[in-house]
Amino acid sequence: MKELVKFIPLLPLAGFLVNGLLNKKMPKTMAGLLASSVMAFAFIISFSTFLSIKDQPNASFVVNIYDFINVGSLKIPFSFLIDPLSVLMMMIITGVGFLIHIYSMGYMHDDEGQVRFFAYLNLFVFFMLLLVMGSNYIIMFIGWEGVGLCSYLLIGFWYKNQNYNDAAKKAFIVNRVGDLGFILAIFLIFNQFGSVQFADVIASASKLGTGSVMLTAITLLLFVGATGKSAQLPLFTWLPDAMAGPTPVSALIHAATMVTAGIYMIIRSNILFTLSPTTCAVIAGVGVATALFAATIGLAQNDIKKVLAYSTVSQLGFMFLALGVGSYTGALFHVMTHAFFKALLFLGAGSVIHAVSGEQDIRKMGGLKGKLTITFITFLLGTIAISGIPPFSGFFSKDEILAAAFSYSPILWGLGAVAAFCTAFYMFRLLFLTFFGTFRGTEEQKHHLHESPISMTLPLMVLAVLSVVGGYANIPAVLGGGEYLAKYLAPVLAPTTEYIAAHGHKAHLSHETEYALMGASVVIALIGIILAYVTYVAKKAVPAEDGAELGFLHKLILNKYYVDEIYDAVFVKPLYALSSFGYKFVEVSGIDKLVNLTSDSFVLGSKVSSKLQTGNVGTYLLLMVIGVIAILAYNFSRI
Amino acid sequence: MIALVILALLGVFLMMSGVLGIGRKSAGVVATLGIGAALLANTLMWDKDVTALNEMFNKMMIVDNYGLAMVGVILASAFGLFLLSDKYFSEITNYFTEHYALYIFALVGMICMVMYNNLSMLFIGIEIMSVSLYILAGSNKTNLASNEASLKYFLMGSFATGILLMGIALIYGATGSFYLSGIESHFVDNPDSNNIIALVGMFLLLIGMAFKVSVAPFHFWAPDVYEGSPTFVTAFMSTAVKVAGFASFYKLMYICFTPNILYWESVVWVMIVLTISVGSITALIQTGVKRLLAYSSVSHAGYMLITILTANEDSDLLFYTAAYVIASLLAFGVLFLVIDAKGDDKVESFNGLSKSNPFLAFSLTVAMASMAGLPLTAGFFAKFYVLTAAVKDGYIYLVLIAIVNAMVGIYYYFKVVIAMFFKEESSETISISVSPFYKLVLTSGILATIVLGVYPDLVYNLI
Amino acid sequence: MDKIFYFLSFLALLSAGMVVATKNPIHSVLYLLVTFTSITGHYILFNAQFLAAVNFIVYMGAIMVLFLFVIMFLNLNEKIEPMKSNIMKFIGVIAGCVLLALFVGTYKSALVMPVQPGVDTQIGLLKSLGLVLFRDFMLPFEVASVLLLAAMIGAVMLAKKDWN
Amino acid sequence: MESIINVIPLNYYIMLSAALFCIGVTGVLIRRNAIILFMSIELMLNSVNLLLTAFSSYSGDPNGQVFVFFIMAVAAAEVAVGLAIIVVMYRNTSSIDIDLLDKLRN
Amino acid sequence: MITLALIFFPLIASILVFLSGNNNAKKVALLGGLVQFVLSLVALSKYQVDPSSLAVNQAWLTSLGVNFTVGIDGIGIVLVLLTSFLIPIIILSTFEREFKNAAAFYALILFMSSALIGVFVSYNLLLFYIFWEAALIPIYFIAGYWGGEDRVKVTFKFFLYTIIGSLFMLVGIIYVYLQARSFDYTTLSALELTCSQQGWLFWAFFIAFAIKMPIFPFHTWQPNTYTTAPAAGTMLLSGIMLKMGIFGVIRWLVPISKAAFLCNGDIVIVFAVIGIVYGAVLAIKQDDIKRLVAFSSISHVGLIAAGLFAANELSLQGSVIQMFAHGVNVVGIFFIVDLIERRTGTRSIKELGGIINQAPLLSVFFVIIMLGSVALPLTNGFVGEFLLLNGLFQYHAGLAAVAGLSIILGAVYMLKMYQNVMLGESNEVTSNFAPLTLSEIIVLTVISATVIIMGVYPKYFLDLSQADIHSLVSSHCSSASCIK
Repeated sequence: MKELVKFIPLLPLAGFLVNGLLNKKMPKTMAGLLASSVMAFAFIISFSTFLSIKDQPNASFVVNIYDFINVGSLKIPFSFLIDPLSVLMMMIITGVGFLIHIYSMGYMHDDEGQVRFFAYLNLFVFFMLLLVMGSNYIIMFIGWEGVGLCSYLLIGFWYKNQNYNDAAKKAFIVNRVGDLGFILAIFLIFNQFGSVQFADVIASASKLGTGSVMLTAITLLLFVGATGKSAQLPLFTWLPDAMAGPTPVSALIHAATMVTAGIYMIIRSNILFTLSPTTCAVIAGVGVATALFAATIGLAQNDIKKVLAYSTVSQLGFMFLALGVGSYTGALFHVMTHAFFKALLFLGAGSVIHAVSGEQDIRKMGGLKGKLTITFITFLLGTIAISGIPPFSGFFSKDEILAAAFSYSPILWGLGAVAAFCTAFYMFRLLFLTFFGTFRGTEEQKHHLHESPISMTLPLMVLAVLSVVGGYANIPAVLGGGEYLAKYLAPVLAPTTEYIAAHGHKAHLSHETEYALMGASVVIALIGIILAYVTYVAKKAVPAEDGAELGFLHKLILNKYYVDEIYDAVFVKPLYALSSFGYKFVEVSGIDKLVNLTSDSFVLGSKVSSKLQTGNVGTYLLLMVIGVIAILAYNFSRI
Repeated sequence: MIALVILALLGVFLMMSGVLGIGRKSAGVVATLGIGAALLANTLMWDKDVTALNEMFNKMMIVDNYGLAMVGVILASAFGLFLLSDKYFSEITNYFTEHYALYIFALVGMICMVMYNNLSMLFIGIEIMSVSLYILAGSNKTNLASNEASLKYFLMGSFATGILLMGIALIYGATGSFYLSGIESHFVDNPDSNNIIALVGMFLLLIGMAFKVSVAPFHFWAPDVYEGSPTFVTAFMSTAVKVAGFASFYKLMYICFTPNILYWESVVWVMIVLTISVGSITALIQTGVKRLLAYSSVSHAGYMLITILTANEDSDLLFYTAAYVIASLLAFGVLFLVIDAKGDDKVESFNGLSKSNPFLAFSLTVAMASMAGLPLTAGFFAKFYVLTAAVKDGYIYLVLIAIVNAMVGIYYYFKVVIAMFFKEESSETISISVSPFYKLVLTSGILATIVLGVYPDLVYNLI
Repeated sequence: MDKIFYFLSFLALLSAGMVVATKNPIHSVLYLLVTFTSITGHYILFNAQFLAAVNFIVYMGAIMVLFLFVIMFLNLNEKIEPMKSNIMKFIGVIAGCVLLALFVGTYKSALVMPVQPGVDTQIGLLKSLGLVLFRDFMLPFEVASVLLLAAMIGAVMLAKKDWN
Repeated sequence: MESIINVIPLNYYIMLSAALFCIGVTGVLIRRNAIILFMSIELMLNSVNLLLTAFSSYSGDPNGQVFVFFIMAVAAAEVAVGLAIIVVMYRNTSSIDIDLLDKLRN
Repeated sequence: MITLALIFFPLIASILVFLSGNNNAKKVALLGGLVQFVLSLVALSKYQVDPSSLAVNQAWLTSLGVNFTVGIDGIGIVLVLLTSFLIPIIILSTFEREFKNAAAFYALILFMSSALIGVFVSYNLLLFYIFWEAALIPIYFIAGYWGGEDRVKVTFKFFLYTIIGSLFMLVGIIYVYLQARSFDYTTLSALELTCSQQGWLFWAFFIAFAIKMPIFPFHTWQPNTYTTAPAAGTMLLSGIMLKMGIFGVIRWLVPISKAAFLCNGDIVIVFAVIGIVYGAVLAIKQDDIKRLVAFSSISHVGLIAAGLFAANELSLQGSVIQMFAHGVNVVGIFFIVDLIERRTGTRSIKELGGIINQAPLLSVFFVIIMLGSVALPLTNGFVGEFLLLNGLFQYHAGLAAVAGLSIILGAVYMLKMYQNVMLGESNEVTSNFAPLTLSEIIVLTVISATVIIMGVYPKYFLDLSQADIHSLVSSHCSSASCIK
């Protein structure tokens, strides 16, 4: 098994290389098949790895590939850590990735850049696998930046459109802001622990003591990294824009895998966070704020993918809320379920877009359920799952988070519940506007409406099944579940568990409370659904056209709280202005002027000294005599 | 000494043939060969025991390796220059033979200046040289500039002679001797000498010599005279004359006044600073290459003057003068041709020379690089040795000022290079034909500059 | 004796001053002649007979005649004599005075060399000078001939009109 | 006849010579006529001659007087050349005013 | 002997190229460059067996007691490799261009490579200085003769500016020579000086190196020169020549100024860090691609400089590998700029766009090299930048954080440039963009491959200099003293 593990990332890499190097020479259909098959193999290996290590307490192992960097005390092997956490992530990545590859074969069928697309996708999977498999922070960082690159390449996949390119650039740059935090954290870790290996860091973390400044700094910086990659406040703005990429990309990268990297990273370093309550509080706060913030924006969006994007941001906020309140399992659980249903939703949306010839505005859709039956059903299942209706997967994962949040602070629970309400509302609003009512697009679009090919619907069905049953991986004990995921992850979370066991300050909720909370959240979701139904099905309301008069609040959320505009005014414009100013006034008229002034002063001196050379012998003789006098005077003074 | 005799006879011979009006065509060849013979004779004396010869004339002149080396540089530069003389003479005058005779006499004077051991020899040597130069500077009689140069040089030169003589007189009065050794022993015997008369004499002597080598503030004649004189004379003045001046100046200061250095150190220090700065800074905005080279020569005089301050570094001076002379020869060689072709010496006249005549452009570039003191040229080590000696003696600030001026120097030397390589010729290209002698001199100049830039020991270890 | 000294010195200084001050070039030459005469007088006082003779012949005879000749040749006179502005003159005089003051000031503190008793007063005679000149100063003497030759060619070359 | 050297101190001669020298210098500075300038220079040379002779006589050393002889020879040569140059100048400019020599300048 | 061959072979080759005539010059030059590269590989293999076998010590100037001492250590070998690797690439990169006086052009390039190698192998300060200056002259002529608009003024300023710096160093060299009575590396590193002596020496040397690199605020010659010089000249300048300054610091400044090096580190690092941000910020709004890259180079070099003066093992190691990486990347970018300019006649970002439609292959290379430049992991830029920032972080966390802004800003200007030049719809300027030629593909392939190979397996390069840096740090950087 150990030997095969290194093939998990190598397979997609090989796929990338073959597709990438052959590019034009590669037959289009072959490209998809190749890319998908390497994913299939990778998944098979991941799955068998999973089988081999599950239920075994000390099954994790490290695979060394080669020494990456060895400088002085800094030793960074290129090695993979195979443990329950990474294997789970690998399965999600390769599994969901495989499905999306399959889907893409249909979705991208007519695109001329198909080969390139699959090459990028494979490359992305490669980096994502590096991210989760790396046994130290550097390898993780390699993957971390690599997925950012692929995200950049895929968002700007249709490079002729400069708006898409802008979105890609924005994604990369905002991510880099986070990356800076991450890499500074790595420096701190190295300087503190003398190693960047997870094992070493975790082993010596507790020596620093709870709440030490150093740990807080490290974790805060790590969290900054996570906010970038996982689109949290204040660095979330790139994710909605990232929808410019092809829809499978949105599904794979911007919903299921890459954006959860931040959560993975925090779970990976869980003990560090457990030891710094301040950071945890910050994370919880940011998480819930993001969840709420994005959810409210989602209420008023009209672009099918934008709604899903804000939903993703919001769901990621939930995950961070979970991390902040110490429920690492809950977070990962939600990562998993979210991967299923959000991938499903995106792919469904892709199917819809495919059907309506590229239209993304839900105001111009409607009544599609008849024509796109499979898409509709699967999309419905996904929507229910995300809204948190039992027994769909989303219910369990979200409920676990909300329960943990409640035990941490009821206020957090309250805010989370509001976000959950919004989620249910806007998701069903989306569903209703898209599939119910009558078609609002052009006649031509109507004429073209068709269900997607099997390569696209098959992944939808598989994901739909997973979205429905995914929750069974970790049914809470209170509902008679085995909390399988928690047990599976126990070795990874052992340091945290031990620490809590030793300090014992985690209050357990009573069963009654848990039941109450569950009930409350279901009720809240249902209210949201009903409200959406009333508004968009019963009243047949359609969101206002662009430019219509709107209330202040509506306008505010429709324009996403003007965050982009604010960032533009606060960061982008000043930076550009600074650049122009710096060049004109500091560089050219400042430093360079000063440099030139030095040489000019010599020229000036030259002009002055030239004046002495009058051409008049009398003057020369006088000057000579003055010289003589000066020397003799000097001599006289020395006597 | 034999060189002296050869040259004196050669001069008389040329003069007589001039009077008789014969051998006009071959005068140049005879003169060049004669200088060559003198150079050979000079070289043959190297390392020989010449006590008897020195005694013969009562040690009025001392033949030693220092003198031989310096005379060697002078004669070699004159030899090189004469090889380049073909066009020059026929154009400005009918009196070639007499001209050649005057150059030869000037060389005789220089030998006296370099090898003197008695102030009378120094004085007479200087006068022979100066008188010849006064005439040569004005040899283009119908040219006002030449005339003006000649008169200026003459007036100021004789004035300086007056000062020099006053110095000699006072020195004699104080020390009772015209012999260098006599003067030296006076100062050595009276180490804390406050013999004011001797000191005044010393300073006046210093001033007189400073004038001859164009050290500020007694340099004012140089730019005007260099510019006004026929180019060939300018070349002669900035090579052989300069070397002779410094060789004698150095000898004088080193032998006689080193015991007294505390008295004149600061004066010379100031002179050096003034010379280097005035030379290089004023050169910045010059548009004529001759004038530019004149200021450059002033500035180089400052560097050479450093050797006098640091003393006991004969090799420094030798190397510096050798490097400077070679570079000057190269520069003037090209300048002759360009002036000949273009009619003036403006920097613009050099525009596009690299295209019409790359060889000349390259020669001049090497010359300028050497004068600027860039590595791989002799000029670099020349400055390097001088500045090293100065730092060794603790003249850090002096060196810093010198360095700043070296930077300024690069600026104006490269103005010419820029014109040659990077600027387009305004009018149509005039191709300049280069005679074999020019090729010979320029090629050997380039080689010498580079060889000395890589392996300076060749000259430096001579003395 | 000392009276002669004072007289000659006074005469030399006065006429030297007049050389510089007088406007007419010919007068200047004549004043210069007077100066030289008084200096010749000093030579005689020193018993430097040879120098006195040479000075008389070379300076007053040859050189001054040459000056006079050129001045007359060029027809210079008071009317066309160029004069510097007063301010320049003033500066020149000041400079001269400062120089003199420096000399005087410096010499005042100089040690006065005592006259050795039994100094040979006959050195200035032809015989003694001849010996020194042709024995010790043989080489400069010979070389000086080169100087004269050079001056001769030069003067001829410059002054002569070109043939063409 | 009692020698002058026993009557008049050497310093007097030094002073006299210095005075003559300075008059010469002043002349150089205040005149514009090239010939007068040249005469002033001759004055300076003569002051040197006087000084050398004085030193020579006071110390009983003939070398100084020989040197004066050389100076005279040199002066003669210079005068010949100098006047020739002045004549050439006069031919070209019809003047011997040194202030007219200002063609060569920066 | 191989060391001497490395220095003198290009010199001979340069003469041969000059004599071979304008038509054959480029081929002969390329051949010379390749032979030189092979020679450097031979040197590398010898180095790995026994570094001391590369040392040569010949009597040279007896008057000053100077020996011709050369040798190659771990730091030198990296730069020798860089030089001999880049020179053939640079020569090949010009194959699509026709130069007037081509023979002179290529001869100058080879002459320069000789001087550059000389700088990197000299163990004698005077020799170092001579090579240092000798390297300047060919590039001055290359930039001045074959350069673009305003070349005369710009290159002359560059020439003067750098020479001014060198002359200060010359004073320092003379001074230190008189203290040690030797120019020899070992003698000089054992020299004991007073604090103030060390301080003066530090600044005298530092200014020369700072101008060469250049470190803010001595950089103003650089953008103009890079912009004006012909592409090959810009590549030489940015790819190799600026490394002379960095190398000079490691080889000479550290052992000579000792304690002053450590205690002046603060000031220098502050300026270097200002330069990092300054260069990056100014790059953002540049319209001329070359100028943009020039400012980015200021930023990158600022980081290397900061790392140098942080003077710990990580940062020094980082700076050494980053020298190589930066050299390769910047040559790649300038080459791309050149081939775009050659095809479209412009370097203005505003006027370009959509080149990817015509030349997708170019965009691939562009992306790879750009990623190297923005230090994406698994490219060569990352290793150096990571080590440098880490080392700087050990020195001062706050400064490292500020320096780290370049991670963000670098992405801003690079991506902006890439987007506006390559992506989008083609316009009339770019619609006739000719596909890449063979020589261009070779150059770009070699560079891109290097970018990735070094990024994926940096250990080989790091190991080259590891031992020497370790000993340098332990002997000079960890503790240094001066006589009070």
